[in-house]
Amino acid sequence: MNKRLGVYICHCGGNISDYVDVEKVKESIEGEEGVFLAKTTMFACSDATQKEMVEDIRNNNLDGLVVASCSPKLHLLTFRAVSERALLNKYNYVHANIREQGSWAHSDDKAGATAKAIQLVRSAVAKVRLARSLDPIIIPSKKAVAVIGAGVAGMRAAIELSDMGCPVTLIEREHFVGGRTSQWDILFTTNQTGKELVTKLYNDIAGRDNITLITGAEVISNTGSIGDFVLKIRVTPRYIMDKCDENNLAKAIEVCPVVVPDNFNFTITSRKAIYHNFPSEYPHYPVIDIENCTRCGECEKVCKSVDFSQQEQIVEVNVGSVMMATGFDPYTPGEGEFGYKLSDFAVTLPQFKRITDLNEGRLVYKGKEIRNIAYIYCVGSRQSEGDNNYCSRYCCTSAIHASLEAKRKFSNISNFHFTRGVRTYGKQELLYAESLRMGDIYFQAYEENPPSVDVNNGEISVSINDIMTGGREITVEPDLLVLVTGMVPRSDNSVASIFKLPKGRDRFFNEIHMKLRPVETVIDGITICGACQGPKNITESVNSALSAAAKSFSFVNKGQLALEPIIAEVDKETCNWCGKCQEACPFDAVKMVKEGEKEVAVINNSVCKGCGMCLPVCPVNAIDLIAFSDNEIENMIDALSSNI
Amino acid sequence: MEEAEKGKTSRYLRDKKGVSEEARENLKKFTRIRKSILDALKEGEMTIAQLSQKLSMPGHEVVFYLMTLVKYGQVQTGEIDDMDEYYSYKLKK
Amino acid sequence: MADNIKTSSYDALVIGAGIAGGEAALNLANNGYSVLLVEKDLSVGGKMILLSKVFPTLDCAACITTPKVSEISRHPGITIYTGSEVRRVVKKSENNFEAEVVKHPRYVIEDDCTACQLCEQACPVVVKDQYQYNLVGRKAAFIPFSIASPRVAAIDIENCTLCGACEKVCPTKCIDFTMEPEEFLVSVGTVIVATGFRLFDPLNMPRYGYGEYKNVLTSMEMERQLAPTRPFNTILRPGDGKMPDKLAYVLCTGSRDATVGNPICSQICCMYSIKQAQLLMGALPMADVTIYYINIRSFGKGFEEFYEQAKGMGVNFIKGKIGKITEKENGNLVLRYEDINENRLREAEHDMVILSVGVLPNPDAASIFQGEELKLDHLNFIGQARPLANPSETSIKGVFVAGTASGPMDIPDSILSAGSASSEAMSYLIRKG
Amino acid sequence: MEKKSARILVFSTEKISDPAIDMAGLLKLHYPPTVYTIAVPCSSGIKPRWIMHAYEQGFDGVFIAADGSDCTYGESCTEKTGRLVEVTHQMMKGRNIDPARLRMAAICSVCSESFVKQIKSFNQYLLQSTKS
Amino acid sequence: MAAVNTAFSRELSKFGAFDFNACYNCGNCTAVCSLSNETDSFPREMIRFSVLGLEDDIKGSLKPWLCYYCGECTTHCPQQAEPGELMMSLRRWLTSVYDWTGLSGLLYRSLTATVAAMTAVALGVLAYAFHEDLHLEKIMHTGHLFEMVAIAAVFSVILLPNLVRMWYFIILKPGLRIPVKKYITSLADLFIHMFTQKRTLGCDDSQVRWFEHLVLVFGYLGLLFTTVFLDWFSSDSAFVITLGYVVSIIIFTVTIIFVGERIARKREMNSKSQPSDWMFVVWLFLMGISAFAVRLFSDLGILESNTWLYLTHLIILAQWALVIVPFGKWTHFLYRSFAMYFDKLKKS
Repeated sequence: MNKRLGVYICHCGGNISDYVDVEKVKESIEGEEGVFLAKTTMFACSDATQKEMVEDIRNNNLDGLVVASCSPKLHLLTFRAVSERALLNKYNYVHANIREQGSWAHSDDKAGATAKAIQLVRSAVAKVRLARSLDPIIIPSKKAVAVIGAGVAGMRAAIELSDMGCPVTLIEREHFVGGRTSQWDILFTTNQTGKELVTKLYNDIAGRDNITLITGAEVISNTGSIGDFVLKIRVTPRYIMDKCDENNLAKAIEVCPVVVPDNFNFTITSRKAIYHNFPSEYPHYPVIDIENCTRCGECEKVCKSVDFSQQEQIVEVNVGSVMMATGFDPYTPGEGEFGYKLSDFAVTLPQFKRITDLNEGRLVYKGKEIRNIAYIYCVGSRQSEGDNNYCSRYCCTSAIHASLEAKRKFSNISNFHFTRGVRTYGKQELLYAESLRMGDIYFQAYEENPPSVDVNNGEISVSINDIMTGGREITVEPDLLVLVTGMVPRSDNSVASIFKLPKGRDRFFNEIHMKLRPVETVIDGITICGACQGPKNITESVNSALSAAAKSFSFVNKGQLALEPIIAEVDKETCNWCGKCQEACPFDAVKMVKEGEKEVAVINNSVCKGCGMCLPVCPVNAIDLIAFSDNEIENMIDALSSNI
Repeated sequence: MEEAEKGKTSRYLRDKKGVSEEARENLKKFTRIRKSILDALKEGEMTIAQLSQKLSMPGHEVVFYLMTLVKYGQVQTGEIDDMDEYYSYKLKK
Repeated sequence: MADNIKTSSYDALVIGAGIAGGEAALNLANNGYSVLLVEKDLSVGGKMILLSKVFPTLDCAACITTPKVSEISRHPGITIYTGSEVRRVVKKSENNFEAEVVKHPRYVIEDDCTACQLCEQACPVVVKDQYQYNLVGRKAAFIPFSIASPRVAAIDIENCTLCGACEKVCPTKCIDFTMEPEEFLVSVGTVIVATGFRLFDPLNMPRYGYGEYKNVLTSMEMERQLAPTRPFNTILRPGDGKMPDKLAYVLCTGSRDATVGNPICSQICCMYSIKQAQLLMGALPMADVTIYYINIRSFGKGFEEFYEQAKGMGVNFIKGKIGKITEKENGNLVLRYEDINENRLREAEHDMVILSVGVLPNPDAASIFQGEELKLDHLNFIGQARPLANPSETSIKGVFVAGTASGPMDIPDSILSAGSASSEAMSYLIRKG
Repeated sequence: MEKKSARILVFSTEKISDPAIDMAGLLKLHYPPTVYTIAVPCSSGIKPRWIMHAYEQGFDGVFIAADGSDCTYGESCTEKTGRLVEVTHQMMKGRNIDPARLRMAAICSVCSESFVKQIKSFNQYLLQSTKS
Repeated sequence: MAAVNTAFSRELSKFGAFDFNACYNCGNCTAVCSLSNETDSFPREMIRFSVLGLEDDIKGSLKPWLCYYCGECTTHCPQQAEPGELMMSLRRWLTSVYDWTGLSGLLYRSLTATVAAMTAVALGVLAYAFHEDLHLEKIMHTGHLFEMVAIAAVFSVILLPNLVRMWYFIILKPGLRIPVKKYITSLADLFIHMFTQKRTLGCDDSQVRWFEHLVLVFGYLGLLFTTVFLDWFSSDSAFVITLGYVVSIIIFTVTIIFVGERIARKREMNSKSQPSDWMFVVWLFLMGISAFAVRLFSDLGILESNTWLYLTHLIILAQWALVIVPFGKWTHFLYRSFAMYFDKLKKS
């Protein structure tokens, strides 16, 4: 029980004292049990007052501090720091909000505001009397980071962490690195190709000892938490030996009889069961798609490197922090959505990019030479009916860039853009201007009246009531229809559910706070970056990847971590394990432990977030939340209901 | 140069670099306008439009100076008119 | 003077203490590096600390900025010089930069000032308050704004009449007119440029009448009118003190406009205008707000939903750029535009017009780098050497760019870019070049 | 003496609804000063006994400003808060307390107006019911 | 339902239009145009039609003729899409559309064709002159006769049918029914606009341009009248002689100002002149000054020994009457006035 308390009541330069009689508050608090000194101050947060508090605490050996001022969101940390500077444990500080929930809320009733302020301060005093000194929970932190996803964000983050001297495990589900970026030809802003960019990053990664790249790898479980994540990873073999003769492998590909759609080209082409995505793909040698392989053995005959004896492996990785860089899926239109699947010549934007990449000289698709191309924007984004209300951010620029590249690469191309309002934000506007000057034609409609697509005898026609032409219906009959599809969260959600990562309304991973903590998740130690957090272009993905790298690094670089000690506590005497708290815990922080004969619940300190969800479910009231114990809350209620 | 006494250093700088004519003029102008506004308000509450007419001063200048006087506590905001358009202003007691 | 130059060294120099510079400094300091953060203004927090609320969450800007700002100012690893300028930076070798920093006198001893504001009360001089975007006055002895950090008075020496009134009332005798500029020679391992952006000055577009028509405001002026520390304590027309009830936003003022030399989109104006419109609907329940736009660019996380929300609240959106504005005798403004949806020229009367001004590069930064040139891009933003894989690298190895110094971006993007810059700066320091 | 306003104890949450209540103050949206707030980490961690304690101490009503779907601790929050309210309602019935004296509403971090509206109507209800 | 015709913008570029594809449809041009109003909003709509190649809509529109090219739209176009120049080019294109002979289009599109036509006319005049053994009196007599015949022929064979075609595109094809009485009562507008171009007064730039233009129109019509009907060159009346001097002086001074401005590119409208614009003003100048000189030489009694002077004048005159008036920029004078007339009819 704290007996020597200091209470400071802030005028907030009139913000409080104009409506609350702060002197009266001070007087009525002076007599409270344990209050050693009570003062009013013009600005509690000013350096001068802070210094005064430090001196008061030291000189008078105060064991508790209350500041009644603005919202704790603004200055809780400030005064906790004051306590610490005065060598008073910071959990012996309690904040009373008499501005936002006092003077301002009740500026129409000065007497009422003053009475409320008195009670709020009393309740803070009641709480601080019971406050305990707490020490942060210190846990060791393994100086290593796992980066999940080896797309451009993941690769870039891995390099950065490696530069900082932090060992990295880079885990990629596919057998090749580079993610979406490797699928793109010329990129906007630098005129580099996606392949070139990925090649550079791959070479950089390959040359480093402290990055372990695992491809064909999937995280299947995690038993650990910040500082000490233990990931189990299932690694699918390539069925091809490390040292292999490229010529023989090329032959092996040739002889393979299995033909399946090529996902690298978004199924516009097909590949064999033994394949690589493009000739200089990384890692260099191909892989056998075992699910589609018929084991006919033809490849083994021509290539000694094929090795069907390779086995699936389970690898365990122990890291202090995990970075999620799992990227996005392109939206897949529904059948008949803007003519998709109704015509062979209705393709998605990613497919179109592959088509232009795969053609030289003339743009030919499925035997037809393509001259007129129509693009329908916002397919799968900004849906008025449908799940994707959000704007996918990158697609306007991407579509315009792709259409310009097509125009540059092939002769006689006419582009017709059916938009919902072009969103080439920032410097990307210059690309839009260039496209207009090159003669591309843009139309616009609103969400209520989107363009319509007719497919008649294989001929596509796209009509729109163009608002820029006074709402007139305009029709274009393109050779190829490109649906500018947006970004959606990865359909495979397994990794997210392993880590219990929360998602936002848009179903992408959610950060804690867009501005204050933009790459952290509510699961301590797990950071997110790139398009798994929401649509982003490459530059934006890399920016977030590097931010996340710095954040993840800060979790592990000191070898240990301090965690907030406000967590749940189980009274082992009362507890007679029923499991309800375990069920209620969203973080898997409760374990059953045998104490002699008795089974009791035990809280894992480094996992518990202190939400308190386990409290109300306990049938015997054996759990309390530190700093929110029954005693504290009930004393506060008593103080609030006291008479003035 | 001799050390200036703490609490009386303004004189030191005045001797050293002087005061610009512009700053002086600005002070005079403000003092004059402040006086005229405060005098006008002594007669009773007034809206900005009324003050502007009475002092033959453009509306935006009245807004600027009056609001400054509100900020520094010499004038306070009164009631808003029936049309919810213009506040009246009065001296702070 | 040469004798007075103080020398010191830090791991990193961060130029500009706006939200990007602050974030970068914090990241570095939290990882154990010593940082010198130099800000030319009297307070840290940049433009963000002066905003009302921020899109799309409608958090109060001060409430997000102040915890960050106080973390920065208390961090033992960060040294802040406000009211200071980096005059010159020279790269001597990898991980070795030399910077010349000048701290302009504040004429107030920072450590002794208690922010009691007695000097402000005593000062007889009133000039335009730049922190309120000139909407009201401030004294020549003043605290920049109530949540400024450091919250310490300063003397505006240009406008001070040296009457000495402030000195007389100062209880701690912290006002000192004998202060002189201090020069520092600093050696650092890496430099982060976070010099931010300038706002477009609508005086360059006379057809909108800004300056001449007093009820035509810039968005930043409106931002101040909406902020918790607002100048009028309500929303008033600066022309005559009337409460407005028919407001218009003119988007793309100085953006996407080759005739004013800024062909790019400023990326933030659509969203801040939508935000302000929402706040205005809250503050003036009877008011009509119309936003005149070319394209609405609500592209970020949660932005499109925010735009839909504004439509749902009754904000009018009209597609058409405002061609010219004329003033009526009662101070109302007539806006001439083509309503693209109707394919027709229209004129609309509003009683207050807000010009949603765009983002321009801040040209100061590049010139301080001597020896090796800090290259600008063709729009005069700090050039990004490798914008895809290394977005914060500049033309000088070891110098990184954070936030809007490299181009328009919103707050979340600025913060991510600051994270990226600090990350690259750290690995540069660890790699030793 | 007739009461001007009812005594209401509000349980808010530190990250979501308490900021909304703060903002109500910032916007000078007034509500009775006999409304007191205790902030807890998450609305699903409120113990029914605390609520019962408040009634014993003379509070007319208890209002839970719940996180709703915005809860940072997971999607189950809404459901769990609902369940504890249910449990408390049972306890209240057992002690002959009008269950309507406990209210819950999801208050998002910017739902200041909705908070004030809720509180005012709750206050009205409580004043009416205690009069009769 | 309309189909897009991308070829049209290439076609239009031959008439001088450029960069109009850069338009992002903000409507700024319409908003800054002081002649644009709620019923007639331009130029953006015309830009849009041009980009999409909606030829029929342009043919049926009078908006290109409602623009007097003050250049405000171009000055303020955020995309630098040259709306003013597009409107000018549309007028040229429309001229070629109205012209049944197709020569207008040919001359606008091809500088070579223009030079060839002008040369052919010059050679024709010279051939005739040599045929007459350079007999001045005979040539002058024929010259005067030519003037009268040419005016009548050009008007009845070329301009009148073209006006009918214009009427067809504007009134008949869109199916407008206008009572005959209206045609008569609206005639006043036709003449007012023809002689005064009073609409230009609504433009934003200085009114000097309108005044210069007005003076020029009266000067030109005066010269036409004096030479053709009063037979200035052969007249003995002091009044007629003085009148002729005055109007020809007016023509060449005003045109000198115009040429000067075009060279200095003072106005937005002057900065992108096409050959047809130059030709119109230069030939007008030459007409004025050569007519002045012919009469002066005649008064000084030295014309006899300077046959070449009259020949030069006659060549200029013939080129003017046979090329520029029926197929060149001169037609704007006519179409613009009729556009105002038709506009009045349409709105009745």
